Amino acid sequence: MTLPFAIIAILIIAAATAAMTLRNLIHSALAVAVSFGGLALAYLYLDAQFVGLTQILVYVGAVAILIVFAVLLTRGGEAPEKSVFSASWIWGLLITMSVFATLAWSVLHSFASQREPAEKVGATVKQIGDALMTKFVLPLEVIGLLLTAALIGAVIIAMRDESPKTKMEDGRSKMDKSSVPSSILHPPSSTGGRQ
Amino acid sequence: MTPLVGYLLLSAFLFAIGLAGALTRRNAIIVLIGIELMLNAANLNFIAFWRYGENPEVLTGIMFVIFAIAVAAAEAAVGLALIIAIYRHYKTTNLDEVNTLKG
Amino acid sequence: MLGEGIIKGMAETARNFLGSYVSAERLTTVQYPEERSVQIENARQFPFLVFDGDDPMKGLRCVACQICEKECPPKCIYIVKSKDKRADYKGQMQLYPTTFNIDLSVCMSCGICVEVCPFESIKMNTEFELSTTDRFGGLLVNKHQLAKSNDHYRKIHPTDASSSDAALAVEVAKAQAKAKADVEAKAKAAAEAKAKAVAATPVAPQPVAAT
Amino acid sequence: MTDSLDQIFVFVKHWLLDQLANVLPPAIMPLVSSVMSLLPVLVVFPSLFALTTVFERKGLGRIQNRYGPNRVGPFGFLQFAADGIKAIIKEDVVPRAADKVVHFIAPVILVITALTVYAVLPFGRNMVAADFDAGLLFFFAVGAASELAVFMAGWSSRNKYALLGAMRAVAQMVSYEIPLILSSVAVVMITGTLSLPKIVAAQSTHAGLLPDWFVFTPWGFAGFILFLIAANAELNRSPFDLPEGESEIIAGYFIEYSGFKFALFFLAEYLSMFALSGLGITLFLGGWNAPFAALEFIPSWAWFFIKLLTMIFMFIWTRGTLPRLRQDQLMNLAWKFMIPMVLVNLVAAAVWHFTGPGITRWFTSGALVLGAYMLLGKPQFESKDIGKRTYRFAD
Repeated sequence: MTLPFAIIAILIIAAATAAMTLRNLIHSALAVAVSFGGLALAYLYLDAQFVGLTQILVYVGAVAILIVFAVLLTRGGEAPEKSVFSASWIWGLLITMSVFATLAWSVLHSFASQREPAEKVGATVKQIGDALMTKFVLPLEVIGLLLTAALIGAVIIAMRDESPKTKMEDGRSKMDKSSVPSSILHPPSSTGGRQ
Repeated sequence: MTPLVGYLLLSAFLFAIGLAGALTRRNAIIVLIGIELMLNAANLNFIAFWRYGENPEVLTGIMFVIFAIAVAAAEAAVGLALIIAIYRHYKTTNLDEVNTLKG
Repeated sequence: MLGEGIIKGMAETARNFLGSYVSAERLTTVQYPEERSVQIENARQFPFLVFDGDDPMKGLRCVACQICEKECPPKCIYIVKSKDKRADYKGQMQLYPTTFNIDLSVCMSCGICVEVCPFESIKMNTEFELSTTDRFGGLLVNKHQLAKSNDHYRKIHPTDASSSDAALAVEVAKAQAKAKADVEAKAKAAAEAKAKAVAATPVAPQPVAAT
Repeated sequence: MTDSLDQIFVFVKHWLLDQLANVLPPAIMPLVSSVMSLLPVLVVFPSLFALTTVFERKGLGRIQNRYGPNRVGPFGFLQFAADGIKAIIKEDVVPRAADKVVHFIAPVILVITALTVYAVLPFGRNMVAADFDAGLLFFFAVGAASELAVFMAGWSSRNKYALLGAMRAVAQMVSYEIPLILSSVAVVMITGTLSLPKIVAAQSTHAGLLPDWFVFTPWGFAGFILFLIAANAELNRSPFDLPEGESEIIAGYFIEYSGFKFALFFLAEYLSMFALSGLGITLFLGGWNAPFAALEFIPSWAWFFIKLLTMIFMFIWTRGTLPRLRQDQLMNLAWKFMIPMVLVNLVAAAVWHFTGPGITRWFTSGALVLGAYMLLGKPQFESKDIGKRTYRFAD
């Protein structure tokens, strides 16, 4: 185990644990952004430059922002009074521990676990671009379609149902409909202001 | 260099943290964050396997991660939109209280 | 053409930018400590007390009538009357202020004290560089600091000063005329009394002493 | 001679490295090398920030027919020292309800992200701190992290104006990041690389009178203008300064900051302005290349800084000219004009690339860009019948 790996691992684990345990949702969101950043560092350390930078761009730049916006839109910025954990948290913890035990056992007994990395790995942007445009062109198109569908879907789901009554026309045409503000038609008179 | 087992254990631990968060927290947004962490743990696995694999020049691991990031971004957008819609309806994001279907 | 307005605006600001280096009259700014804009005549900042003659404390026009103290809306004037009297510009015996303080941090420059003063004594100054390092006492000015000569008043507000001088001159003239009339009347009365006395001396010896 | 002047900083660095190699263990030499590459950035750009604050105030003053600061030092050029001392010795007030930790780290993160992007900018021939293969992606990735810092600053202050400003800033930065990235993608399409030194190298030739800078092509010109607008919005500078509009929400997300932390926000803002200007220069204005072969005796880093100062002047000029937009106008501009325009620009770049050299590609590519501009701009700017204003009550 090398020092950079240890630092990155501790950063990821600490930030992820903080994200899952902090009471304040905004703190959670910021901690998970740190965790995503740590993962990006891990990718960079593993010579996957393009993926690491994409990770920062997408997760820190977009997903974390999306999460804090969602927190603010659902008024979750305040720390809750009650416990933040669900009523059935003990079952969740048991399931998690068994899952982790299974994963760790299989990882530790895997034949590939002590493998050393290949000496020189070239994953230049050019290679990735070429691969995306030749071998992986179909998945790329599908992803494009998926993103478009997700964009439209997210907008439609989150859009407020607007009744035609509350729909505002732009201010200019509203002003022209001879709707003079009442304060101008009925100026406050000295006799009490009420007609 | 760190052997592959280091990355795999890190990834497993991250997955466990995300799973624990998703299963135990009340707030829907935190549950979504936990799911994102699980997805990221899987991505770390892909990158580690690509880097330590037999023939890294094929770039399959990297491609998988790029697509997974795109899918995760779409998932986050739709998921958060759903949470906002749920909040509009129930005026809460507490998953223990959103249980109308339970009957 | 689209975007034309933006280009026009950019050209305008560029003209301003370059023009300010070429022609100095574009720059309307006054470089304050070195050059000062001429104060207009009706500029007013805070009140001061006018004195005549050379000695500020002797020539102070104020007679401590305390009208300004009572009229001042923010109550920033504080006056203590003197016990003794002294002659004012008209020669009448008047009280004078032993203390006359104005708290300039409270004063709102309304000028009501000037309006109500019957003695042309308090006027508005144009002095504005009043900054001080003392937060509490620095702007509490006493009568020594407030006293300014009539020449100063003539300098800063020439029109007002001349009308004020004219009013005072009328007052003085009236007072002198009255005094003269009094003196004449007294002299006349004295003369009459004398004449009477002379006429009456043989008859009655001392009427005053008699009463 | 010209060569040695051009490479003088590179020589100095190598000489120093050779000297240090005798003293220091070889294990830390890469670290020393990168520190020595980054040290000049840490010195030069903050001092440029100091000067630019004075230049900006003087320039804005001249645009408004004033003098601007002219008291401290010769022609007021030491004003930045006075401002800096004032900022440092001022009391640092933190609101009682504020989230202390987040409130403290937000400006720090902002400055760090603003400084980190300089790692990939080529300041001159062989003068780039880290020649990343994905340099452009690095720039945008690190720049995206600053949005979170802005949000942290606004949210942690516990002030409604700060939160409003932060929300506005984040919404604006996310919206304008798309045209910013897509306008750069056109350049990446033509050059086929994300590495900034290679993009500069692709623009180093001369074709006839004009150099081969991308700004002298139809798509490049449109891309450069779109890049400038998007950069202006990304930097929250006027006319897109809604997040910190003084007359609306006082100072936006950094309203509750005082003293040195307040100065850090300004430092970060100006550092990102220089960085984005540098990126614009690298992508569209030929980087450190001289415009004419005859002018190549001037060293490359000098060309970079000449272009940088020109860009800074452009930013100051627009700030002095254009009034602030409304929030709906801002979003309309981003989603209804900028993004379609940028997408058309990508097509124009592709047409340029695949049509052989000659006059045809000028016409096709240019017609595409111009047609899109007229079509998209018309409903955006001209449909509103902005006639002479009539007043009903005031005569």
